Amino acid sequence: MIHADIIRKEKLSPTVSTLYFHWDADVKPGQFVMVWAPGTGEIPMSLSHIGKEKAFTVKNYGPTSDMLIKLEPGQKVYFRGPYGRPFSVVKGKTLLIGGGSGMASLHPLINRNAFGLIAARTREEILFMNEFESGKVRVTTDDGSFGIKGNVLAGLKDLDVDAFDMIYACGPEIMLYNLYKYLKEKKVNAELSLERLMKCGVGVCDSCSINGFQLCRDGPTFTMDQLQYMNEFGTEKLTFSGTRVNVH
Amino acid sequence: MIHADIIRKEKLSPTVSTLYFHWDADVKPGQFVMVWAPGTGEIPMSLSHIGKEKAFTVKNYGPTSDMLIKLEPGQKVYFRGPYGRPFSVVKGKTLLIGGGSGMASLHPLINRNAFGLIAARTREEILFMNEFESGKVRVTTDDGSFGIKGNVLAGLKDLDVDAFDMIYACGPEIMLYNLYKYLKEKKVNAELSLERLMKCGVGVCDSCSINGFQLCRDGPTFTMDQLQYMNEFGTEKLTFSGTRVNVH
Amino acid sequence: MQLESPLILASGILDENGYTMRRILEEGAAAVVTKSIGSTERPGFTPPVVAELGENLLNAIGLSNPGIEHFADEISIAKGIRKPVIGSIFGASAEEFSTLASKMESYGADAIELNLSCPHVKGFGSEVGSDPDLVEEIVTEVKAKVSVPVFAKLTPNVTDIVKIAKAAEKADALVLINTVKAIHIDIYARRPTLSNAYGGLSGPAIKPIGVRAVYDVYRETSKEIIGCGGISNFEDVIEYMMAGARAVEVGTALKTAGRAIFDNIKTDIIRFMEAEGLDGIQEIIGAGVKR
Amino acid sequence: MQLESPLILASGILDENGYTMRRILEEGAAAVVTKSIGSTERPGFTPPVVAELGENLLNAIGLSNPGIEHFADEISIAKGIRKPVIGSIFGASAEEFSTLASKMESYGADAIELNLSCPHVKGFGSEVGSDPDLVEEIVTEVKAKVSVPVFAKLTPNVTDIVKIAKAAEKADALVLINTVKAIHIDIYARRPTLSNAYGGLSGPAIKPIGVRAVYDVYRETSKEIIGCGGISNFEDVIEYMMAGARAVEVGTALKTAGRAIFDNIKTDIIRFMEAEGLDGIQEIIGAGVKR
Ligand SMILES: Cc1cc2nc3c(=O)[nH]c(=O)nc-3n(C[C@H](O)[C@H](O)[C@H](O)COP(=O)(O)OP(=O)(O)OC[C@H]3O[C@@H](n4cnc5c(N)ncnc54)[C@H](O)[C@@H]3O)c2cc1C
Ligand SMILES: Cc1cc2nc3c(=O)[nH]c(=O)nc-3n(C[C@H](O)[C@H](O)[C@H](O)COP(=O)(O)OP(=O)(O)OC[C@H]3O[C@@H](n4cnc5c(N)ncnc54)[C@H](O)[C@@H]3O)c2cc1C
Ligand SMILES: Cc1cc2nc3c(=O)[nH]c(=O)nc-3n(C[C@H](O)[C@H](O)[C@H](O)COP(=O)(O)O)c2cc1C
Ligand SMILES: Cc1cc2nc3c(=O)[nH]c(=O)nc-3n(C[C@H](O)[C@H](O)[C@H](O)COP(=O)(O)O)c2cc1C
Ligand code: FES
Ligand code: FES
Repeated sequence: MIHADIIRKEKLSPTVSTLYFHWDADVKPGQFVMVWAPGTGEIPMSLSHIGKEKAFTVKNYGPTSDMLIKLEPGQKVYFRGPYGRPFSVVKGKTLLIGGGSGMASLHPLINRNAFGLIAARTREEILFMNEFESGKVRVTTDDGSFGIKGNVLAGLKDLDVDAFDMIYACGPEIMLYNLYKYLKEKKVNAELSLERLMKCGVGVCDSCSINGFQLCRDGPTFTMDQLQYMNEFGTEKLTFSGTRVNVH
Repeated sequence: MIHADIIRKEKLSPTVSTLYFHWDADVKPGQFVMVWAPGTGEIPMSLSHIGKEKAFTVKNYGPTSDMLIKLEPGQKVYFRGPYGRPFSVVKGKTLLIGGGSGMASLHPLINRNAFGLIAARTREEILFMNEFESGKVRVTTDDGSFGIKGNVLAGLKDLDVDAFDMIYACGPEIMLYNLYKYLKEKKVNAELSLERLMKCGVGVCDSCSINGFQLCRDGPTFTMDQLQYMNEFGTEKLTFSGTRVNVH
Repeated sequence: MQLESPLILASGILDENGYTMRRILEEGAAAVVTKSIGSTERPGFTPPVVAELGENLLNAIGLSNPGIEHFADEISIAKGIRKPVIGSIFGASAEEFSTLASKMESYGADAIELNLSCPHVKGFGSEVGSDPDLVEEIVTEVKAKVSVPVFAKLTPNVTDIVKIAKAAEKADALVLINTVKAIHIDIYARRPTLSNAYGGLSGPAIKPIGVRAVYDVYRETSKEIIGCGGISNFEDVIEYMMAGARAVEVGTALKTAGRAIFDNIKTDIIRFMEAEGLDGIQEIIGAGVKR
Repeated sequence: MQLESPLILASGILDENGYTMRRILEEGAAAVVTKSIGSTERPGFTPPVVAELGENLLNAIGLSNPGIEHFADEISIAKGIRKPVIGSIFGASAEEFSTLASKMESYGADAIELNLSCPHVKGFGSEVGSDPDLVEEIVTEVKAKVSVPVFAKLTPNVTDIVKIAKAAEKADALVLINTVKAIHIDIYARRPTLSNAYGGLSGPAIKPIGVRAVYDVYRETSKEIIGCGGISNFEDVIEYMMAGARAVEVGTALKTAGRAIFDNIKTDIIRFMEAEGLDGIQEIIGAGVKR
């Protein structure tokens, strides 16, 4: 396990905070770590900041994320990684589509060529909106409390997706699956970062697999081409015990 | 264990042969390997040739060396290493003093700046005499069948040892001990390669130690300065079982 | 059971989801063993369930499994490609094992592997598998119940593995070894890394222990043996076979080498056979054992 | 017995020759354990007696030793520096052990370590040390015979080390663990590398197994424990201590790190204590154990 002192904490929303720490490692956009809250649990977290100062942006969701979000500067974070196949970085115009805490893994890709489409349930949960250049971001909320009312697809309606050299997306599987079906019809380059239960992070336990591909090793980012052969994507997955269930 | 095919065998005397093999490793003069004769035993052997083609020169002495000397081209040698602290290589005039199969470890040091003093029991056992430049080698035999009759010291008598930038020696401990006492009086740079029982070759078993220094790791080459603090040198050693006995 | 190569995927590694097993078979494994399945659903332990110790792994997944009733689908998905799928099962009694075994057989499993060896769950695995009488009873009952081959997977965490091997004599083959009981403590967090504290050590560290078990049992019994523990390249496979194994199972190495490991090792074994002038790989079985 | 640091040289590594032990003490070890000594001279096995497996080692030295009658000199040479020398002994019966122990004591050994755990010699070591009754008898008799502290060194090659630890309850401390029984086969020579075939595995590979043994025994008994097995840096020392050890023995790591390892680890431990705000290293003993 690697350990590092938390040097700063930023509260982004009532349920989301960013924890900063020093870690001298080469991390690429889209990669993640397994973060350990001793005595509670260990969960996958994307690195939202990958410069010399690293950080993850955690949403209070259940016992482990709850424990992590309570950590204060001076306390230690424990983690292992980095793991996973990063997003392919391209020159040119990019579209970043993030749902909920999925924005965390897209954060390192924000630059002046990036256009953002942020999907949130409500106004308070919008992440990183101000980090895009002005005029280069669009927001949808489920409850219409900010931006366009509706889901990600509503936000895409009048966007010319062909105009981007690469589309990156991260969020709940159902959102990604709908996005995938929408983009499949167009001729676009896109990489989707999926989210599934992860127990080991190193490609042995099978808890994160989709059609035989391990999200923790072959993913979490997949291209449109790879996704087209995955009939489990958006339909079925295994629970913590390994029971096959529908994705929603 | 490393294994290699024997590519050539040269009989140097009735009891000594050189076995050549390919081994892509960086070996320095004075280093050795532990050579395994499966089913028989494993013994330390200096590398007498350290170019791209490696070789050891083995004297038929007991069960394992006997087995090794019987190997033929096409058969395999098994060994591990290289081990040990090499001789320090110097520019300038060198004197190589070898007793018996001790010449094997000095062989890589033979060049046009080297003067050789070869001590053998009898004419047949003289090794590598012709590899020195003409006029740059001297031989002693115990029985007087070739060269000067007597031991190494007889061969040194009228040699100006101060004239050499470095003296290298290898041979039976008693020979080295007498040489050490002789050279101690002069102001010379010398490195002596010692020989002791070696079981492990990697500095754990203690079978090769002299005053707490492991021949297989801190040696087998030692400087005059190092030797002066070793009261076991030339006097006492441990047997195969670990019983303390006199060196001779 | 016919195998196209000696290389089998070990139980508990990438074999909970039928699609994953199928992919591993497509990408080169001769057979797969499923994750160990019990009578009822078990969540297993809370993560951390693995600790990476260099190339080695410490794990306490905790026998998480959906329960035998929910496993039929995974077997049939895996069997989409015509290669053997071996159903691993765990239980606390001979009766439980034999019920599980017949279910597995009815799902289409080509063989049954009895997990008598998981080191980290109370009441199962090595607790069962270190009692020779219980082992004998379980093997006997399962053999009486199913017609597919039955493998008994044994634990190295015993004083005398030969004794257990003899107790499992009625099995068609013995799988040696499961993980070695171990612990890792995080010195900064001041607690065991795994939530369960105890775990099973796997990977290169345990290979010499596994080879020893195979060697021992090969010398002392006439049972067929499947080697397992720390295999990560063709040399390891050959070493296990020379110690007496007919086939091998590979687990932890997938962490470092990925699913391609089966194809890569196969290529290397063929090269070795050519270099050593071997006609069939069977020739080397037990060739390294001093009798 | 007072130790200036928790770092002791393990038995069988650089401790056959008194001058070597003395040098190791001079260069930083807090104490040394001698090679295990028996009643009569034993040559031990023919080389190869070690196989290098990466950073790990497989050995079957075969309890080579000059016999207790010839060992007085080595102890007195080693004791040229005023640090504890612990005499390790091996035998087949309680009587043999207690005779050896009194001899060792009379030579000036500061403590006696009972080798109940060497895994590769018939009739000695782990064959003795896996029988709880015999262990109890040996420890009891030796304790009755000598007045210096008595350590019992146990083998991990048993189903339940806690049971053996309890049998050795009268010992002043338990040393956990000795090597793990293992084999390496050379696939080109097609035979075991060691002349004895079986050997004991040591080095980093066995650390998680040793930590587990210490953890187990610490939880289940109140004995003092000396940790051993695979220690090669300060983190390993701290890990063993957090599992319950008061001191540790270091062996195989000398192969890679040389004799300087004792001084180097000592420096690192001091740095760790400062960083973690520890006043004494004792504070961490057992700190990683879940109760
Ligand atoms: C690649 C990847 C990157 C991610 N990046 C981020 C990020 O940057 N920011 C973010 O906020 N989230 C991220 N997530 C999601 C995040 O990992 C989950 O929100 C998190 O796992 C929730 O854990 P929890 O304990 O807080 O909540 P819960 O959902 O209550 O717990 C989930 C965890 O508990 C364990 N668990 C579940 N069921 C059981 C059971 N029956 N018994 C025992 N244990 C059980 C599992 O280990 C599971 O991981 C990412 C996920 C993935 C896969
Ligand atoms: C650094 C070094 C370099 C050397 N280089 C060379 C060289 O280049 N050429 C050369 O010819 N020689 C060399 N030697 C010497 C060579 O190693 C010995 O001649 C060799 O060990 C003899 O082994 P043997 O089995 O043939 O004979 P023996 O003397 O009969 O056997 C010695 C070996 O047998 C084993 N043995 C001894 N007693 C017992 C016992 N009681 N029970 C079981 N086993 C026992 C030991 O392992 C010992 O190594 C070197 C020695 C050293 C230390
Ligand atoms: C993550 C993980 C889960 C495992 N689960 C099981 C299991 O469910 N049943 C079983 O019999 N063995 C299980 N094992 C043990 C392996 O099948 C194998 O015996 C062991 O890991 C040694 O082989 P390896 O070193 O190649 O991994 C598991 C091992 C690992 C690493
Ligand atoms: C070459 C060698 C010889 C050993 N000889 C003995 C011995 O004589 N008596 C003993 O109790 N342990 C012996 N051991 C075991 C060590 O003392 C130690 O318990 C074991 O190697 C684990 O520690 P390590 O991993 O630090 O080496 C020996 C180990 C090695 C490697
Ligand atoms: S999390 Fe275990 S295989 Fe991906
Ligand atoms: S040969 Fe073993 S210490 Fe040198």
